[in-house]
Amino acid sequence: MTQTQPKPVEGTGAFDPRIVAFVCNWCTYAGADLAGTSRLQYAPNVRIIKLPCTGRIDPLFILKAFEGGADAVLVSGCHPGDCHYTSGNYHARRRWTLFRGLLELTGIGPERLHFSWVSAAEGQKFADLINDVTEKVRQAGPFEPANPARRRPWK
Amino acid sequence: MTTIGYYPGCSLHGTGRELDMSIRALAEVAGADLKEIEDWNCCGASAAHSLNHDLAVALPYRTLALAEEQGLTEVLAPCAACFSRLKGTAVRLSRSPDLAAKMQGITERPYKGTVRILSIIEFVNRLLKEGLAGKLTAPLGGLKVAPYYGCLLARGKDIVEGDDAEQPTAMEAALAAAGCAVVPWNFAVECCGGGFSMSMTDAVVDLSHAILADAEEAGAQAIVTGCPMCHSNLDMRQQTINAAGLGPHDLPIVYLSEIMGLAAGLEPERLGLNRHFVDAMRVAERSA
Amino acid sequence: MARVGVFICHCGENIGRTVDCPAVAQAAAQMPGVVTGVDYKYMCSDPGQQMIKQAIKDKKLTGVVVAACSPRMHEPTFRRAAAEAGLNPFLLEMANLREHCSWVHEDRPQATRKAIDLVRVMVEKVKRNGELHPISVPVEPTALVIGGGIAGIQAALDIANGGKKVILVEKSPSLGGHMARLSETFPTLDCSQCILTPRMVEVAAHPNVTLMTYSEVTKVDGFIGSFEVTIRQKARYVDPATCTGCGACYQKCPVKKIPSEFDAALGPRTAIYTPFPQAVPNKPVIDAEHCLMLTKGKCGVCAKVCPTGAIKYDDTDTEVKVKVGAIVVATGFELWDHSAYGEYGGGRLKDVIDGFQFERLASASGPTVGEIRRPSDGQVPQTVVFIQCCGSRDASKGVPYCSKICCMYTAKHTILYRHKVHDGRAVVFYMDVRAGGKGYDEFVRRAIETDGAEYIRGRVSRIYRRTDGKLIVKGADTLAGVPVTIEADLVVLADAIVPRAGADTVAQMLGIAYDTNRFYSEAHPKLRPVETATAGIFLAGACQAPKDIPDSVAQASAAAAKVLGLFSQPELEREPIVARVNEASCVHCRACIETCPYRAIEDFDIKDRQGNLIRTVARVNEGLCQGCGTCVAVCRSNSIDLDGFTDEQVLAEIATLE
Amino acid sequence: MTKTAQSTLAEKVRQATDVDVAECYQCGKCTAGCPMTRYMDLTPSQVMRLVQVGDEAAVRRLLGCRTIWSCAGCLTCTQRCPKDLDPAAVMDVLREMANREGTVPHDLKRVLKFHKAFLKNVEYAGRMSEVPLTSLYKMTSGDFFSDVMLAPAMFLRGKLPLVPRVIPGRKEVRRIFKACRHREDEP
Repeated sequence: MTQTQPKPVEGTGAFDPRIVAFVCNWCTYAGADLAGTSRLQYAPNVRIIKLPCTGRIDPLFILKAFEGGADAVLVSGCHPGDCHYTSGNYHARRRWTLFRGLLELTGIGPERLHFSWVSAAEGQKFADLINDVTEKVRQAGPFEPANPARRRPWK
Repeated sequence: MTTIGYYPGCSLHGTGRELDMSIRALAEVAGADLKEIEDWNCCGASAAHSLNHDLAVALPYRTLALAEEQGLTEVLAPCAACFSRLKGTAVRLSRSPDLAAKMQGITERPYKGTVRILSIIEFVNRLLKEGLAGKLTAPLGGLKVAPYYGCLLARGKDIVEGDDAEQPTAMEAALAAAGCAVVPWNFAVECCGGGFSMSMTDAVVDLSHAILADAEEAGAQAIVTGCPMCHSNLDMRQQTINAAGLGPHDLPIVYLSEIMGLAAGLEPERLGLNRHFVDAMRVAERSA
Repeated sequence: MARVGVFICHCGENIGRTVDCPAVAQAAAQMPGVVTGVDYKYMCSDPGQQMIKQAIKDKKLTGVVVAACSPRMHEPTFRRAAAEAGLNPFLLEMANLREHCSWVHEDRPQATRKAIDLVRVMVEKVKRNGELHPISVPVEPTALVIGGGIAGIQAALDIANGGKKVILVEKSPSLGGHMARLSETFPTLDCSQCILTPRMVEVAAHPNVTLMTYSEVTKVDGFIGSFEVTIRQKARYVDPATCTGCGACYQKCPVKKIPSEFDAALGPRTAIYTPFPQAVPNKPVIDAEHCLMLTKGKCGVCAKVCPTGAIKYDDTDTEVKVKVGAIVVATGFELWDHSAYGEYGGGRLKDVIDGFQFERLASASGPTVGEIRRPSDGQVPQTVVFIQCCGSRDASKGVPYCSKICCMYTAKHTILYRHKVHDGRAVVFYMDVRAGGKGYDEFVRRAIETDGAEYIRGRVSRIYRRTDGKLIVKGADTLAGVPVTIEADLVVLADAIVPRAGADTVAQMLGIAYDTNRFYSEAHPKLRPVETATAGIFLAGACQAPKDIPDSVAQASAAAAKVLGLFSQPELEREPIVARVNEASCVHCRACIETCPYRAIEDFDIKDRQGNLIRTVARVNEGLCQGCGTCVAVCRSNSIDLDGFTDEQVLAEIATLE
Repeated sequence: MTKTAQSTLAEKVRQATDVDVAECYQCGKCTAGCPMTRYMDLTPSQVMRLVQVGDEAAVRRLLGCRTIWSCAGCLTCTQRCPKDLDPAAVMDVLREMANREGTVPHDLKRVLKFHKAFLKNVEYAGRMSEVPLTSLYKMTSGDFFSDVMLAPAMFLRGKLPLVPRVIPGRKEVRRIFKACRHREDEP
């Protein structure tokens, strides 16, 4: 759909990255809410997908996001020790260390997969995070998979 | 033998002469090689940043650029004012590429930002670590001293590092090593009137009097300073203060480098102690 | 075939200002499976809800997306509405157009584009939602109250008087908290001890209250209705059962010079001690760090003089596990350490004291039995300078916020001082006087007009001690536009109110949020001020923000009311977000069983009619499962899924972003 | 969101110093700690306040005040500001403006003259030397007789070298002065 196609940012000629964020319901989603109630402005490039916990995130989701044409994926949940489910974010983290390496093989550089802890109290951190990731991805340019055939075009 | 760049600054050839003498002498005994920056220019002092903020940065910038060009990575600026201007400029340049570019335009000189500026206190502590400590053969026998930091050796965010701006202690280790007893006092970071020595003498007289009075109150036998401006206000102006009916004061004002020099057994004349307005030779007598 | 209705809320101007709501509604109407897309000014209002209910009935909707504020705000509201219209509430989802879009973006086209994406995500999800039915879990009708200050005492009493059991845990040897240390209280000047100690006795004696002093909560597991709490009781070295509190032990204890915590280090205490004479329980404990017997193995005087043989040098810490249905956190505050203010002497000047130290000097039970005498030489100070906002409203060295109570207690201090030292001078340096509260401003005016306190508007830049012992205070009078120097005999700093040391670790243990200043976060700043975002955990007192006594008591009673409400039914309904195992495909690799943080997945033997084991699979215990979904992500045979967040749903959400 | 300065003056100050006077809540700690207040007609906190106000009257009072010329640059205010503002830097900017506008109070011209004499000296020689500086200062300020007693004493102590210090690179230094002066005149 036209509304969702990547288009240059007004003013600049730079490309407008598309970032998919998988966030947990208890910390980062609430942190994003706080950024809202505090009226903190940040880049409109992120689309949040809410999950109960980062522990729920299946590596498949991330691959699908890239396959679907995301330029970057952000995974964000509770700080260590703060997990609403006591240990879900640990399981998540353990998986990432493994998964990151595998991604490299598929030609997805670390600059495209970001992890961060944002608590319910960290509205500012969330806003900064989104701006920071958006900027990094803008530097990195659009995501071109090693095997373009694997990537479906924007609808 | 470490090589350290040297920026005497204007006053060290005149009013601050004994600071220059004692620094050089001290470096020699400590086996440090001071290399004066060739063709260095005045830092602009308070005059420049009062009247023209570009000039206030451009003048130190040129000196920094020269030091870099002459391959110096560390530069000692014994004068507290020069130190504050040079380091302040270095800090601002490192923060703002725009400013750096602007200055490169004005001075037509490149500066990559590789020069680190040392204060007299940092310099002395450095020498102590690198062997001076072992050479302090003539300690000052418990001479009661009030370490005076004034403004520019205590304050200035990111300029003075690793010390508490309100209750500084950076001089204390060195003074103890030199066999001095540091007396606790209240005016260690009060202002002496600084650059107003000539233009607002009355202010300098008031402020310097208060500092001398508190040091005497605390039982100090001498005030130790690292700043030629403070020194001339407290030493040279002491008679003016007495003449104004304040005091009377009779308190030697000595440079940190002079104290260290004495403790290292150097003869007082070589350190310039005979050039003070208020007799400082009596301090020398304490060193055994 | 799905029939989804999409309802876009303008939230007055909040969303409409930056998001083109009609455009979003139109775009939504075009989305596959959507049969109606409308926008309205206030969806949460009664007409707004009616609009949704009507559409559910008329258009036979199978799913609803409300695009409005954060689901944390109004999801319950809209799901209730859906249910009333006969739609399973879990067939309604919310797209967050306010907090996540209109409030954080300025560019209208971009915000509108994002809003449409957010709606599409939820449309695709809701199409795949299944009907879910709330799970009811039993409620353990016992409350845990953490903290034995006035807030904790009040909450415990209210819950106990409501007929429910309470476990009240206090870290120190006695109840009472800070309030027990105060001399008199503003704005009525009634004696703090006189109003507090009866409450302390009442709560300790209450049949529904289990009091655990000298104890700390070390572990909290479980969830609303059934938390499992581990409490460590520190060794008292005195058997409370046999001790009669006669006090022979601490009268004879040879270690007498330990600075008393209760007297803010202005007075000494012994190694075996009760913090103060009115302590509850009034039974001493031994301070193991200082006791000669416990450190050097010689002394034993207290054991010799104890008439009941209650001294037990071999006592050890013990742990107890309890099950509670709700938790009230009342861990309170402490004073900011003003040694960060080098310009005020960096904590090295004996006669520069904090508010609590002045309270102890003014208190009849204090080290000077109520006479104002300065610590350095015991002289009665003729000039006392009070400095407000010490560390407060100071982002540079202290804390950025206003500590709220200092204006009032400083005014109280000046009055107490003037009542005790009639010819004394009380000078206050302030930036603003914040005396909002019943009778508060009158109280401050009284201090100035009747009791002659001198108020000077300006901060103090420096304090130093002259050799004659005078404290030179260099301040400013910004109203007169002049600097002011005062020669004082005593300076009282109104230090900022900060959360208890370790408040953050307690929060992590409880799984509740705290703000950048480490104060605990309420679930909603206006509408849910005593709940935390974690169900079943409530807040009372200064652990949530600086508060005076009336505010703390009010919040404590509010928290108690919430607890009693929760305990009013034997069971409570929980969101049915739980994992399910597809037993047909489960290969029993046990990966889920090992990862589940709640031990909610068990082995289950499938048997034939004769009871012969066919095979073993994993099975989820609905009651224990909290729905984190970790098991789903680790399942190697894709045999577990999470209701409400199934792989199908999430993948559909991702697909929309292409 | 982009902040809007309270006044044009405030905006100028922010551009030159990064100090946003809107952050000043007038606690007065700068005034309380300033060693020079007794030589000032406005307290440092009043200076900050007037920059906030920034209307014509405020600008007139600021550029004509004694305070900015009495600031010793000791940084006590800056060091202790609970809002991490930099009043000392604000004084610098205002001094620069006052100098440009020529609004220095008559009896304080000597402070200005000292600064100017100092810079003239440096512009000519690349370094400052006491003798030319003092003589130049005394000529321009007309304050001939102060300190005459000090001179011989200084000379005797070798603290008054009569030969002025001149550096090889003085031409370059002059060019730098010129470049900066040029910028100074920019609107």
